[in-house]
Amino acid sequence: MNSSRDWTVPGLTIGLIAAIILGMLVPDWVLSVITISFARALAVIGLLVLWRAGLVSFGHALYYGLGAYTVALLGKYWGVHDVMLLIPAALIVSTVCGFLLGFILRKYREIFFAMLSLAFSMILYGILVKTESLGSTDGFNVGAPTFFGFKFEDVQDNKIAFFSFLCVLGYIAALLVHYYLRSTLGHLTTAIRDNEIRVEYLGYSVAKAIHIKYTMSAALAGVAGACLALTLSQVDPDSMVNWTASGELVFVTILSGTGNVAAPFIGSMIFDLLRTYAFEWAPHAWQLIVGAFLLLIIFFLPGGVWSVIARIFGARRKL
Amino acid sequence: MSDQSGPLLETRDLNKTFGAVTAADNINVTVVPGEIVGIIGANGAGKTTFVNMVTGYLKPTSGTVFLRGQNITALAPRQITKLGMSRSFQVPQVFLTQTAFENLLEAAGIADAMNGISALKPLHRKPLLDKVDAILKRYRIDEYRDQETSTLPQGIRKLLDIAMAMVSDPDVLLLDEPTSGISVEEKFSLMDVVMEALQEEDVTVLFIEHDMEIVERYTTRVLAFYEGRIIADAPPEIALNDPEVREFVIGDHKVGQHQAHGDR
Amino acid sequence: MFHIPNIRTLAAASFSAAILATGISAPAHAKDAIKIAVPAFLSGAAAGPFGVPARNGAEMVIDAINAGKLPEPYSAAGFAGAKAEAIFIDEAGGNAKQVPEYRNLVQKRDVDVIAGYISSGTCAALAPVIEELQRLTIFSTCGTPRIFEEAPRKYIFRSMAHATADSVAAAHYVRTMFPDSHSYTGINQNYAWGQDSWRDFDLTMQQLDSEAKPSEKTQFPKIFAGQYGSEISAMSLDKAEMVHSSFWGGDLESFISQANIRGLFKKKKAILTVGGTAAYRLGKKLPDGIILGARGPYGILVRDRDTALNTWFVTTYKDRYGTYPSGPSYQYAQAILTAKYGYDKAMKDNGGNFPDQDQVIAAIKGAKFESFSTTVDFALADGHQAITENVYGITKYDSENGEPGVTDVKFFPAECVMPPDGETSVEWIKGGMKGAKCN
Amino acid sequence: MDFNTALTILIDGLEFSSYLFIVSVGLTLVFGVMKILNVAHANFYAWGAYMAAWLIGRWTNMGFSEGSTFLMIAVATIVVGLVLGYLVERCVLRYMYERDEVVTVLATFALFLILEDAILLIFGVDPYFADQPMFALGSIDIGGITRTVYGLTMIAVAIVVGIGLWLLLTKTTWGRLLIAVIHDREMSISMGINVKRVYIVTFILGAMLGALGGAYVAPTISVAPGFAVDVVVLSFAVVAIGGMGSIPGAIIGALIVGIARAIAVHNFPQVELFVVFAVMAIVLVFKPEGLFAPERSRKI
Repeated sequence: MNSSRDWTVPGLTIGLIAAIILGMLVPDWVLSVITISFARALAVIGLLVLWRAGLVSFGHALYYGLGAYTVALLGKYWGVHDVMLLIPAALIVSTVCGFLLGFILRKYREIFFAMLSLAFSMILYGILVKTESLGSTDGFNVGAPTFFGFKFEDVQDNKIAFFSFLCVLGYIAALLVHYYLRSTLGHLTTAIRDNEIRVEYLGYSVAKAIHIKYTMSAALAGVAGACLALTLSQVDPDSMVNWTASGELVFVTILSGTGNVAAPFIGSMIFDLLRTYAFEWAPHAWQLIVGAFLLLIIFFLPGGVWSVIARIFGARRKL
Repeated sequence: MSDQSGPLLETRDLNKTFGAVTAADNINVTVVPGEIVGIIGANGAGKTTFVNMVTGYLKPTSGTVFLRGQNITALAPRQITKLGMSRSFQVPQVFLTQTAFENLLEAAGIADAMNGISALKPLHRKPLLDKVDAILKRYRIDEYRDQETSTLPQGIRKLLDIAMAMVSDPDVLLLDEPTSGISVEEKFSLMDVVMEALQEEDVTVLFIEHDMEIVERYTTRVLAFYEGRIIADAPPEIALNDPEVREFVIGDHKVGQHQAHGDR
Repeated sequence: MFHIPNIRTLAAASFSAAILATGISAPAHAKDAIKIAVPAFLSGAAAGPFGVPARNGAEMVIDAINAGKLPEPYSAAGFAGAKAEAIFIDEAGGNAKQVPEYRNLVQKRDVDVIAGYISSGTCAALAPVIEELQRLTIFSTCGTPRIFEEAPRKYIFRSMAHATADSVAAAHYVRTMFPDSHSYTGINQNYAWGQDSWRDFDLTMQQLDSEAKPSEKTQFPKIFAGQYGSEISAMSLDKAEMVHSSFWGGDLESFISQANIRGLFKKKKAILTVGGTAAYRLGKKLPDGIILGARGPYGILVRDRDTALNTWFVTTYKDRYGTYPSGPSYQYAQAILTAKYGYDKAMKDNGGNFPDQDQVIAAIKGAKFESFSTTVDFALADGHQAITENVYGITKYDSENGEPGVTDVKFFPAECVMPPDGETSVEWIKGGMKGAKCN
Repeated sequence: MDFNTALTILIDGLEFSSYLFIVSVGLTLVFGVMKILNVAHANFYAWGAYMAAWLIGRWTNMGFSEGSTFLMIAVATIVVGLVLGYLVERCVLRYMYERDEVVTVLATFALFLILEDAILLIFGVDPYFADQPMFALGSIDIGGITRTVYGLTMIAVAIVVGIGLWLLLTKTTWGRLLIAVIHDREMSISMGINVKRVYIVTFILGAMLGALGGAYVAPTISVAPGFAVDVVVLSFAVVAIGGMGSIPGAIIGALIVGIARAIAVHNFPQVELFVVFAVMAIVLVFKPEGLFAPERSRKI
């Protein structure tokens, strides 16, 4: 890593420009799929950070849901529709919640970490389902966003604008996480997974390092949930807070691979394409196809799709 | 090293029991700067428990640990590291999926962060890289620089483990059996490398050792443990000839100080 | 707000991309084929009781329309002469998946009409998307009143009454048949459908009966819980005379079977608002004396209605699929028939030319026509929300024919059980159901 | 609260606890021995139920008596456990032993998706209904309400399973091997225990216990697609509360959850939905590894 040049930053920049241009050209349904993919990718970046430290959360739908419901409730009860208010609000809510729960979760590892995260997310799920003023299982609709007070008259333009906004958001998030992962603190991921005792004796609090990572991932998942709510124009507990939603995030993480912050964007798109086509080809058995695909990835591509990309680029560099 | 005059490390009436087993029984030790202390004792005599308590991994049942006069009994290992006491491990605690270089770089990054430099600075920066390369040379493991540590021979891992403990420039270093699991031929060369490197860095050393020749050769003082107690605390030539030590620690009445020299 | 010329046009000009060709073309010219997408649960728990009968009903009617085999007045082949290709898709997987799937149907697979949807949550989530994509969509089954309460819709129709009617009619039925029973408890699934059903029933009972005595402990088990041992115990200990439940599918069948053997139905009168879906499958295991609804005049409650359309529907269905049609079969068939009616009428209004979408929409708006089992009247929400009569009956096994049956069937006119335009269901019930015409 | 209500809550709680114990003990056994949190446990449950319902239907149609349908529950348990358990272990899990615990969980999640749809393809979407065993045993009045005898036998089955496992683990050689593996896998390998074989047998046993849960529940419910999805989350909660890998833990976890839920249903039906997860979160906050977690220490 230290010997070869790191192409992440120029790669992300090119990706950003390409994505925004493509967003204007592709058919609407593709745009819609990619927007959902990129929104999810934000949450997956957070899971990537945790994954590197050996932690897998089966409950990040909690923050997904918090972000989504923050947006939905602000729109419904206070009439706030501007992304400049909604996204920071979702960010704050999920960050604060992640920070608080972090005090408990930072003591847990491995499967226990996964299970306790699951329990917390299921409590939120239970509350949402139970509470009619929060829409119960039906959830409710979310209006189209405005941008810094502006709104595009053409619905499609508004979608393109939102997608571009999301791309910029994803770019910033990916860069920040990239720089974080390069820092001393960020490198305390693999180290923690390998040997916590040594990290403690080197003089850094593992609990604190995990707490920071957890809060970060919560923040990212919150923003992702907010963007998802704005993309789908609706929120509901089953597709955003239930354990299956958490499972989907973990699925996309392993599909993407944790080698680079760009991986979640690619992995998330592949996931949505797979699901769209599985659904079209085999409406009775699309889950089977998705499951088989996941199994194949686990068996034959443990580094996710990023390992393929890394290999291609690695090969090219040698030429 | 703020307080040069007083003792560097001191334990007062340190006790530790695990259920019915007493692992430490009123341990009182005072170490002054510059000493090299060998800790000897049979398996289960309480040596590692002592190191674990002093470095904060285990909390004593009763008693106090002072570092430069400061009570550190209740502190966590990382806080004790920050105060200038570090340790190595019997089983090297390294980051197995990373290279020797990365191991040390992370150690250096953390040490830097401890000194108030932001932990958010990039890890791969010139001063740290240079420092790590210097350490690799000092411990003579630079040829293994880019090898993943899971593939390294035990002796190299031991050196790396000690080097990592030294990255933070501690005043006191505790080594838990630095030569265990190493072949007899390699033991002395390993200790030579370690001791030479440690001397350069002006650090007070306590180390657990089973090989009496090593103890005799490298220490200025010996602590002999038996059933959680210290039965001898003296310079090596005295301690190793103490009848109690010879009976309970060395375990062989015939072992003389000249017996094993042939196998060097 | 400021206006920028269409970004996509600009982008296309700047990049002159040929990829654009994948764009959308609105169906305007004469066609000999249209595509109808029929979303229904094909997997998951709702597939057996709802999805599959629904799909069957739609499939059968589409085939019959293509072949021109429907009875009068719908015997003309095709939809405005065009044959329909049916695309069946799975409604399972949650709203977050159904929203993009809907988009795919319209933008990728370019269907002309979408007719179906069972889940209220999905319908509510889709409503704004449908309006945005501007494609004719006929909701067949989903019950939430929210669809038209939230905003006026241009492209959405619902060809059956919404869920309020089921609960209001249930309360009317109970009051008519058992005027001496005042206390009731309930067991409903803990999600929007169960919560709404209980709320509407409870509110209506309190309006209709000054002595109404709802239980303090009504049960809301998790959906798909399957095990109702504790709930049945708790209700057995409750003093209430009646039990209301909007359970459906597997949960309903499990509940009936567990409660029956434990004698709950001997102690209390059960009101099963969606019981109709379970009737044929349970057969003899469905105990007598249960108050049964079918979310409108469908399924077992109208099996013996003697009209040409109904006779055709019941016999053709039984021949083809081996069972009697249940509620969802009727409801999906009714949605398809709505499309057929709209296309045919629009063609007539258009001087015999194939109509465009706006013309079809105009034709359906406010329409009133005979469906298989009842009269459908798009009377509410500016002609987009249909109203129909509602009906309840009491189960009685017909041992002569070996079939489940119903007695004491009572129909309630649409105007009796549906709120008028402009009032939300809850307001209307709480306000004493003003304007209701119940004979 | 009068005596009848208390008695009813107790019996309801015990019935539900027994059910929970049967469905989760296999999960905890597999976790204890193999360190695999098996999401596909839900599939064994579902397949057991489908198989039992189908067999009971066929059996009754062949003219056998209602009482003899119990045999079919046993057959379904054994067939599903053996065939499905063996296939899953041999085809997938054995390649996962060297992998990360969490990746293994994901692999079982993938299996879960596959096996869930496979049920649909094989058994169709229509619910199965096989209440003959429940009717064969009839009902009985306790504490002023009617109960099914079948429901009460659930308690007996749980006790038999519990005692059976206890005997198996403490009184047989194989059981001691198993405990050795639970305790220290590396040590067991070095002592020459054939850990691979222990794994296969354990996994099949776990699968059978899952299938037994489904097969025994099948007569009381309508066996429909998707009915097993939530069982897995529920049994996770039980296992996490009791301590993952601990069989006494599964008993205590099941009792806590079962009785807590029964109390909620009778007194505060509105909180029933999250009482289970609230209990789980509280227990985990105070006892991170569950109430009876087998000790795991690390040597430095």
